[in-house]
Amino acid sequence: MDFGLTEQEEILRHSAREFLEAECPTSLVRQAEESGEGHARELWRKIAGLGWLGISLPEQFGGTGGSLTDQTVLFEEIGRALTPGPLLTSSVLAAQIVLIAGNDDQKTALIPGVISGEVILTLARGDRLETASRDGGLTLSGDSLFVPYAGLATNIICATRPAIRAWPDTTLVLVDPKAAGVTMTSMESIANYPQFLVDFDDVPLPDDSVLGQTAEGMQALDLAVRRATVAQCAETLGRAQKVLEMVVEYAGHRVAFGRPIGTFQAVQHRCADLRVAVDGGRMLTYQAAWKLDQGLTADDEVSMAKAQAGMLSRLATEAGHSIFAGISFTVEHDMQLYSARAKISEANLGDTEYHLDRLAAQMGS
Amino acid sequence: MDFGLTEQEEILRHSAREFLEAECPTSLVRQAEESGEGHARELWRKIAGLGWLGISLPEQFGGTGGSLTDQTVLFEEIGRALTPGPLLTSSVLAAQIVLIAGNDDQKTALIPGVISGEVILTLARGDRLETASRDGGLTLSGDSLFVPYAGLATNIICATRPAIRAWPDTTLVLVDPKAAGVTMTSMESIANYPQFLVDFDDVPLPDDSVLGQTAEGMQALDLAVRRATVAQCAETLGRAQKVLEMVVEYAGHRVAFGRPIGTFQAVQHRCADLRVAVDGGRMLTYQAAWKLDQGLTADDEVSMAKAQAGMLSRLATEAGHSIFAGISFTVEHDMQLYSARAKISEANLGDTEYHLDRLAAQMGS
Amino acid sequence: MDFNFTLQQEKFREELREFLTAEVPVEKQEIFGLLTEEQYQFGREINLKLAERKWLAVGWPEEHGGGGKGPIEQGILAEDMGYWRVPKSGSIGLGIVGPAIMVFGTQDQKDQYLPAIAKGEVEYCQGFSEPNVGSDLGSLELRAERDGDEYVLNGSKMFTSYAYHANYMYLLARTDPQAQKHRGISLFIADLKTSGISLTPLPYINGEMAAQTIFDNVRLPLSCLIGEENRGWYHAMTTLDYERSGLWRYANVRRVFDDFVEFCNGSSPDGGQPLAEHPLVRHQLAQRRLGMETWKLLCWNVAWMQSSGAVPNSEASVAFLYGSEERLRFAEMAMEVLGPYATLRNGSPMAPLLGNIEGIHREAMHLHGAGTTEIHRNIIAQRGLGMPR
Amino acid sequence: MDFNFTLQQEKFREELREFLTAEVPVEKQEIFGLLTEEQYQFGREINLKLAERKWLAVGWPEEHGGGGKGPIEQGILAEDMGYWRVPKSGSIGLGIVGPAIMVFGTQDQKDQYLPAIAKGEVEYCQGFSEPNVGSDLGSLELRAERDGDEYVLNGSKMFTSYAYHANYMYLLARTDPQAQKHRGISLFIADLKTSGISLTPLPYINGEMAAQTIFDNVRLPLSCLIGEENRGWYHAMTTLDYERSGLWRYANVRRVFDDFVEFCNGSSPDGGQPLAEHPLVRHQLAQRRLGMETWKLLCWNVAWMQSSGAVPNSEASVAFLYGSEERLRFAEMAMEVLGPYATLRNGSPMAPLLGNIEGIHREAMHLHGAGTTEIHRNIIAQRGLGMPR
Repeated sequence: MDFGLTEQEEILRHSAREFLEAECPTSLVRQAEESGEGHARELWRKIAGLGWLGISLPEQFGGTGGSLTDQTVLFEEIGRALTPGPLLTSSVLAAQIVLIAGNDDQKTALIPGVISGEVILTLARGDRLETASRDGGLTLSGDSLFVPYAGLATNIICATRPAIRAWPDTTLVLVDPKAAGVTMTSMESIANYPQFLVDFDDVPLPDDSVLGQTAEGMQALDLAVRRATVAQCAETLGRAQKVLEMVVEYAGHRVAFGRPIGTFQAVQHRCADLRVAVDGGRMLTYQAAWKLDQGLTADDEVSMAKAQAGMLSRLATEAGHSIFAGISFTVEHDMQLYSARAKISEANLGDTEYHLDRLAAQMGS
Repeated sequence: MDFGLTEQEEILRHSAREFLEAECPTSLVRQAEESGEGHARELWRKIAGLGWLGISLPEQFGGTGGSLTDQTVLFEEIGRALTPGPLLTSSVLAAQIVLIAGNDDQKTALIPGVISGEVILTLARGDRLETASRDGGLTLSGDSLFVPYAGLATNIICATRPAIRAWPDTTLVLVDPKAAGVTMTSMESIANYPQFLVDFDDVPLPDDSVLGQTAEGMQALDLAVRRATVAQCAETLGRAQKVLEMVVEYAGHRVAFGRPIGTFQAVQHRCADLRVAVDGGRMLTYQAAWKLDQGLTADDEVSMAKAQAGMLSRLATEAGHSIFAGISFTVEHDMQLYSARAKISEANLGDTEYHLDRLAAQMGS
Repeated sequence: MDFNFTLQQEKFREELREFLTAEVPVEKQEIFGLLTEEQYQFGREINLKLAERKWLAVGWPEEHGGGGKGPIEQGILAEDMGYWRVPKSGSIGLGIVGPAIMVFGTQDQKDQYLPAIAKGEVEYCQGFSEPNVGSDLGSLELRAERDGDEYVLNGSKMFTSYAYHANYMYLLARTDPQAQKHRGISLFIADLKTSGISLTPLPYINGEMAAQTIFDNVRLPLSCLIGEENRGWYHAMTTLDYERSGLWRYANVRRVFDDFVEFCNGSSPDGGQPLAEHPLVRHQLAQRRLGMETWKLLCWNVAWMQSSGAVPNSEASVAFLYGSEERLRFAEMAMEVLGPYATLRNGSPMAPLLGNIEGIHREAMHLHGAGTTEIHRNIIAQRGLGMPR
Repeated sequence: MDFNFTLQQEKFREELREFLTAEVPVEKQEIFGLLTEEQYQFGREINLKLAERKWLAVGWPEEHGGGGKGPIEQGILAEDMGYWRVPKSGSIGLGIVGPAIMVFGTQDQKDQYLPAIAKGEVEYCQGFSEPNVGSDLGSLELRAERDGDEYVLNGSKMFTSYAYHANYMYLLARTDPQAQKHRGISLFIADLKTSGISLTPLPYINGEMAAQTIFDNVRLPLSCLIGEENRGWYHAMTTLDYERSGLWRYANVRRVFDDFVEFCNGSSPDGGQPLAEHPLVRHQLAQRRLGMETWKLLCWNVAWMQSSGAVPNSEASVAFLYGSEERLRFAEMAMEVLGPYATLRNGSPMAPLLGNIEGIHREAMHLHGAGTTEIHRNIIAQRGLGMPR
């Protein structure tokens, strides 16, 4: 039993924090947000240069081959700094699908690019994406909602079902976003990054488009989603920890009624409650990462971490807006950056309700 | 729109409080509890003498003919003082059934006795109570759980269903608890008053036992339950208000870290939250009483009042035990008297979940 | 006890509803988190029309241009306007400034300011908070120094909502820096066109454009002082309790809640049973229904106290605190029920309820109106329950 | 990171479970809210048997009669004993007094007190609280005056759990009334048979018989002083952090939770689907499953810190606070799910889960162990987050 980080992990944490504090100030975060792309190209290049996009991808493709604990440490920092860009989407969620389901050619064609940052992958899901056979090839039809960073993506992985059979016969296919028949509509939301409604109108797919076997994509999808979920929990944790530090710092010098508001018990207790939730979140998130690293399914652990992350997000948001009060209601204050991301993370990759339901399903006799 | 009490209502409140403070100290409450009867005979006689058992029963039977607002004012005080005895069970819940469903003979035979305190009625429910016709008469079989004060009752009203038809064909019958075939087993619980498992083994019922028409008892039962629920909300409110006063008073003089604990914001805020809940509970409870008095069904209002009373109970219990801390964990301290009653009230006459569900049923399109 | 309106009040409400139905088409209604300039101007027009009928200041005495009714009627107006989502304007003049002038103003001030408010012709903003002063208003720093026939104001006010639309600011300034903190403060009305006043934009996350207001040697005539010099803090606190029923805010949220219930009854995202039939959703809807009812009653309790001549104090804090928290509970619940769809903004494909859920969630981050939730709890504990300071 | 035990630790756990299965039949297990004398005595017998195997003080050094392992093994013992509902005894000596003596005691004191604890032969009670002193221990009033070779104690201690079974009391007394409040306190061990000590029964609502302990000119030899005179408060606070993983308490509740889940899976009160299939129950069970997991990890975090040589401080408060609140959440949830049945006590017809739900609800009113929840939040804020006092 050891809940501490190794020296290497501590170095990773430290250097990531140092890098992001220097290179990813909230002014850059705001720029990325206001550009509509949710992306900072210069930062992206630097991040790729540091090897972060390959943190848990195999060394044979240029990755670092790190553990999920490494990935968790890194994504805590990424969350903390509100780092813009499709790190999670491309280098964890989508890259893992390719890695698990793809054949050697596909991996060789895509993973090194993901790691270098030149390839940006995204994932389109939803039960209206259908593949059908025609003229010896496959075509794709239907639409998918909330596809992250589709506008930047070099490839879209579509989780599709066959037109004539029922879910969960998932076939994973690679689609060129520039192909004829692919159209994108921006979905404006609380999110800081672009999401799209992507429509596929009878898009013919090249022969090597299928990742893995037809109708056998579910397992790869599940496993990749699980890893991405842990990364998202880490982001949430990093953000909540930062909000806690921000409010503690503010409460230490903001004066009301003749003393720092941090001396008021109501403020202290809000901070204490947030601290308890952060500590719990940290244990649950690292436990899930560790279990996956052991090759265990960790279904329950991932669901517990994600459900708790949702509650943690709310607590951080409420504590932040309560303690910063008026100033946090202004756009110029950073708190709103944290609360917007908290809300979108809560909703994505299965919300609290969804994960509690999965957990409950395991508790039956 | 007028949320104030009339002068008469204020007088009722004031005199009830004065009477109970003098005649119903917690030492008496404990005696009643320890006796196992949950009853204080001397107090009961005095209460009957004050007319409280007929507060909202018609004048023609010796009642006061007061409004449900009057009844609510009174039961707030009854709750506040933890008054022992079957006031709610006999003089509200069961008496209303007789009043609504019974014929003139039955009313004349029972209601004056209820008001004078000589007759004690209780109600047995549950879907295992069945009536069957035999030899031209009815017999009763089955058992009922949680029958309050059955050991003291002079008559038990049983809500039964016919042996061969399905619920909700309720037939209300009067049963003599001393009749052959009636056996009682005490159910020991957190409650401060006795409850029984009452078993009816083929009990023959006299001809005049049926209250109202066979298989038409549901409406009377519903209406009586609704009125009793409002009375129980009032009790809860009275208890919560008293707990609030107790903790505010204690926090004003108990010293820690050199000052009264009532100066600590955490203590103040717990008290403030309880105050908010008490205020909300008061509005909801009086609204329900007032609506029933207007002859409206008030289904939603009663359910809202009861569901909120459940939450109010928990808040009062937690605030009390948190602020009194150690001392409230001892049997000799009065707080535990309040928390036991809070819990039993929460569970009885439909718990929070049940009433939220009723409320939801009204919200469908 | 009486939970009904009088027949006259019911009639007023009916007429008001007819008016709103006719004058405020659905497409003009305000959307949470998206107050456009056009909507704001439309709201002012509605106010003018209400004023023509003597309904805008329906609770004010007729001598000041009001409708001569009372707080219950004013509450009915607030509730129905909020529920009908009439874009909000004018509430500071009507709810705070007017009552203050009625109590503390001179006859000249009454004549000058009150009828214009009652007619819906002017907009006020409030100048209480400052960059370093939030809940602890007694510490405010903006100076007003007497100089002959004028006061000279220097300093700045923060969080000025409506600054870009207002004609006047109702403000507190320090007139005696030597006095104990609450005792050296005075209340003023400043014409925002006065030279030396400038605005720095301060956009809010709910889409509103507020401002920081800078005072640089702003000279106000003595007639701008409301009430006694150095008694301003006490004047302001007294009158803050006037329009604090919060019925407008309640009804505005209630409308979205009712729309949300309807949405849940009619919508089944997975093609199966409607959302409202899912047991967890059902349960949450019932909880919030109960919460909304409680909020409504606590607001009306404040209005009733006013109508019976009492001055609500901790009761207003009870209603306000409950409302802030209930609004957040509802916003969180709706977000939870709708999942990612709830995060979609007005204008996005698939955005449910015109984006009102996303908007109300941003609005719900406003946990600090009229003091933080902590301050309201302090007030309830100390003033309401008499707990020691 | 490593969330596994070592192989040796796993082996210890297995052996322990075999032992418990063999030695503690279900009918001897403790029921919440109902600790009988017979059960208590049974618990002591089990302790003696554990001690024979060197398992009772498994984490103590062998020189003091311990098993020579560490805090993880001690945590395994606590968790399994709690989960198996072995009637509790001896925890104060083992968890608090022993570690204090190891750090601050003389060699004589170590020899005198430690092996007896490790052998399960003695029971301790704790004398910190007083009638007027709860969270603010620094204000305690019980006097210990030096008189030649003795200290003379006068005053009283409150909330003495195990008083009627204990051999010794581990207590704080004021030795210098002139010193600043925390600086005039010393730590003692008092033999409860000493003349002048008397007990007043103080029944708790969980069925336990505690006491108020009166000291009337109680004379203790100087050798009863632990550590330095007037440093007792600091000694006590340091060692309080030792056995604060709270694994026993966690596991004891967890067992009832697991039993409750099983009950919900197998029971359908309305004759239809099992309770656990009701969507609301399902949802609540999952929430508490998550809560229990979090609680467990926070407890093990404390044990791990100890095993790595760190001194948990605010982390122990995090675990303790979380546990107190999670226990209450579970008790409320179970009450809600079972309705009136949950209120039934052990022995009543129809009482579910042997009355454990009703019992745990009473136990959950104990919101003030090792300081109120407020105190733990203060500690987390001030010591854990460095917020200003």
